[in-house]
Amino acid sequence: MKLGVFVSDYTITVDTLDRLKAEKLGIILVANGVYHATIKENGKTSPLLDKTPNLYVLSEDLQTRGIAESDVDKRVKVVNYGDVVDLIFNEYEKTAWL
Amino acid sequence: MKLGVFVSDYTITVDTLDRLKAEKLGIILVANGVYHATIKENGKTSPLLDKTPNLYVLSEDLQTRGIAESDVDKRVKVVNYGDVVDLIFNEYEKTAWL
Amino acid sequence: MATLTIGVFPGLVGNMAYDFALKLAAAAVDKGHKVSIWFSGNATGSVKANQKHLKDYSTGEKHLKALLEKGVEMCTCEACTVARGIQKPEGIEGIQWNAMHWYLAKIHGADRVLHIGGE
Amino acid sequence: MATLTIGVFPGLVGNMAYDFALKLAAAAVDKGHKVSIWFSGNATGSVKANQKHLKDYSTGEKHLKALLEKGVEMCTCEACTVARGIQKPEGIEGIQWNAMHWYLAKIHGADRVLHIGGE
Amino acid sequence: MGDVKLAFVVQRPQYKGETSRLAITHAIAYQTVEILLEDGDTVTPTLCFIGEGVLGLQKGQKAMDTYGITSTETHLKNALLVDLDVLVCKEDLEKYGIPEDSIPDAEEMGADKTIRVVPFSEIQKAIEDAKHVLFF
Amino acid sequence: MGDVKLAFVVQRPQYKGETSRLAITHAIAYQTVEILLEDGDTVTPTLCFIGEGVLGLQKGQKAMDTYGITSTETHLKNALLVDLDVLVCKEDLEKYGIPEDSIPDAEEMGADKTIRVVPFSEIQKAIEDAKHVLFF
Repeated sequence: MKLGVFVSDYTITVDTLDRLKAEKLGIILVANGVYHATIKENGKTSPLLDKTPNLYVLSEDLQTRGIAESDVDKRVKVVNYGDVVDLIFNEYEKTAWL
Repeated sequence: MKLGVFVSDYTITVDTLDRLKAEKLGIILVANGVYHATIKENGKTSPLLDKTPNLYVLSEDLQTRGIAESDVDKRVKVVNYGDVVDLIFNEYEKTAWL
Repeated sequence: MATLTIGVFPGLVGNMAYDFALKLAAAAVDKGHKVSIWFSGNATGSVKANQKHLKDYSTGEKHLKALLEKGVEMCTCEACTVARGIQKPEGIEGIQWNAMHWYLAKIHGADRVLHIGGE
Repeated sequence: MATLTIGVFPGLVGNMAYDFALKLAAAAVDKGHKVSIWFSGNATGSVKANQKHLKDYSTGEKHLKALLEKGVEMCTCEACTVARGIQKPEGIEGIQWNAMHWYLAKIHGADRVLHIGGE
Repeated sequence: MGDVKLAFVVQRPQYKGETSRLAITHAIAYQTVEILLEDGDTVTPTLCFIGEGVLGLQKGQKAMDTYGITSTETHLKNALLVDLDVLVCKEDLEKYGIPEDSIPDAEEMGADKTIRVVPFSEIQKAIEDAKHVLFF
Repeated sequence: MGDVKLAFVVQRPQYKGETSRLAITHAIAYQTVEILLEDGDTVTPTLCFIGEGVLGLQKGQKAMDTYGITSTETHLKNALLVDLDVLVCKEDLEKYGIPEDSIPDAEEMGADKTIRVVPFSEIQKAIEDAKHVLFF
């Protein structure tokens, strides 16, 4: 299955993402999930960024928090709301908001 | 300081309890915090129970979840709402809901 | 054109996941898709009319009305709403009130579903 | 007799921390203490009158009225409440409406404070 | 469009917010959805509990006595009575040390279905087989 | 009763729910509380940010443009303008790699106070010195 997963928190309290298998997995970082793309906790990038090459972060939610796009990890693509709509319809069959 | 801390979740997302120092620390397990008194995750009791000898669990919240008092760790005292009131006024000066 | 059904459970003002849902719905409609939104849980509080739009709080009503005008179908979980003391005449006009099966029926016809749980 | 001020931010129905606060308030009054409760955030939704008491949902209004009768002083954060579309005439009678400093003033006079944050 | 399979996945414990309970009541609503659908169209949810979602499912809940609300136990029984498939993750029950026989059934109410304790792989399969998945 | 010291401790990030923002607005309300108190009575909150509470404090927030709401940055500036003590945990900024100079000030608006980045021990002290502590 092609699964697009929305991550909206920095501390994730569920282990679902570690267990679910998908042929194509996308991670879309929104709300406070954007910190996964920008913070190096104790010098290390978020382990979430190693889970899949299909990584996206919502530009509006970066701007809200005063975070520059230049602070985003190079593996993560910056997208806007319109792009998220296209991801949902064109790249993934199912979505999950964890 | 004498601090009574209410824990209302099983997964705690803040590390405040690990950092705060108090001469007298009480932990009052309420709502889904009651599982700290009853669950052995992977065979181990909750690390919370090692933090202080002053441990309490709310009986009404055990009953709500169908948990018998006999399942409560021996270190934890089962209390009711009235007892919690007495704890707040008589045993601690400040409270924290984490 | 495809159809998207969004289920929103976290509450307006109290949770920015709600704001996300409304913005996503608007973006989908702007791209020519058909969108329906189901409100349940705390999100049902947002169908109350006459919300005061203070700058310190996420605003809901004007966004909901704009989405209604754009043809987005919206429905609130009746039980969740009346449990919060909000009766139908006090609701924003144009938002439907129905039982939980409304959501399932919309999902039946949807190409994609985004279910936003949480409080 | 001592005084307890409780601040409640999570919402009725949507969060059982709210139920905890009300039960604790009742228990404190039954022991002869003086209790005041401040509602802010999602908890302000609970001051709406005419809540339907469905068995599947935490009920609020009857508990709030019982607490008022027992002499518990209650106040809702006016800004948080009107942002949710609830106007004063729609509120439960006897619950005060005020700015955030009401909470600070009650805390000033309190022997103990229990502040319940979260949504 | 015929039948549309859904996976309802509860990953948070009962008795905090209401979402985990609403997962059950929304799944139960599949029983009446036909009034809004064309003839022959149906929706079939599978209700799955994983992670901390397995907390709050045990027998003997007194939620009505303590807080005046319908217990999750009652909601689960109602789910079985309307023939919903209810799956609980075996690995997670083991992780938390919850015995399988503490999970309720609705046999005394005449339900044919029982809650099935299954390995996570079976829940993964329910998610794969579903057209849409809803995480609570 | 004179002055009552309070510690407001924000331990969750801004921009999820509203509680972390309400911490700031409730602290600011200390400025007008005198109308409800006896002469000479005051309340003095110290606003502390620890753990994930240090997230969402950075300069340059566009919350009004993106979501139509007052930014936390603006609320923090208002807090400084009314002479609140605002403490941010140094260890947590370091943990998340957030530079101290990304924290806003309100100098251009004429505020005398600045946000102080301090070791956790100083926040512990504020909690000890306070009569009541409020965790957001």
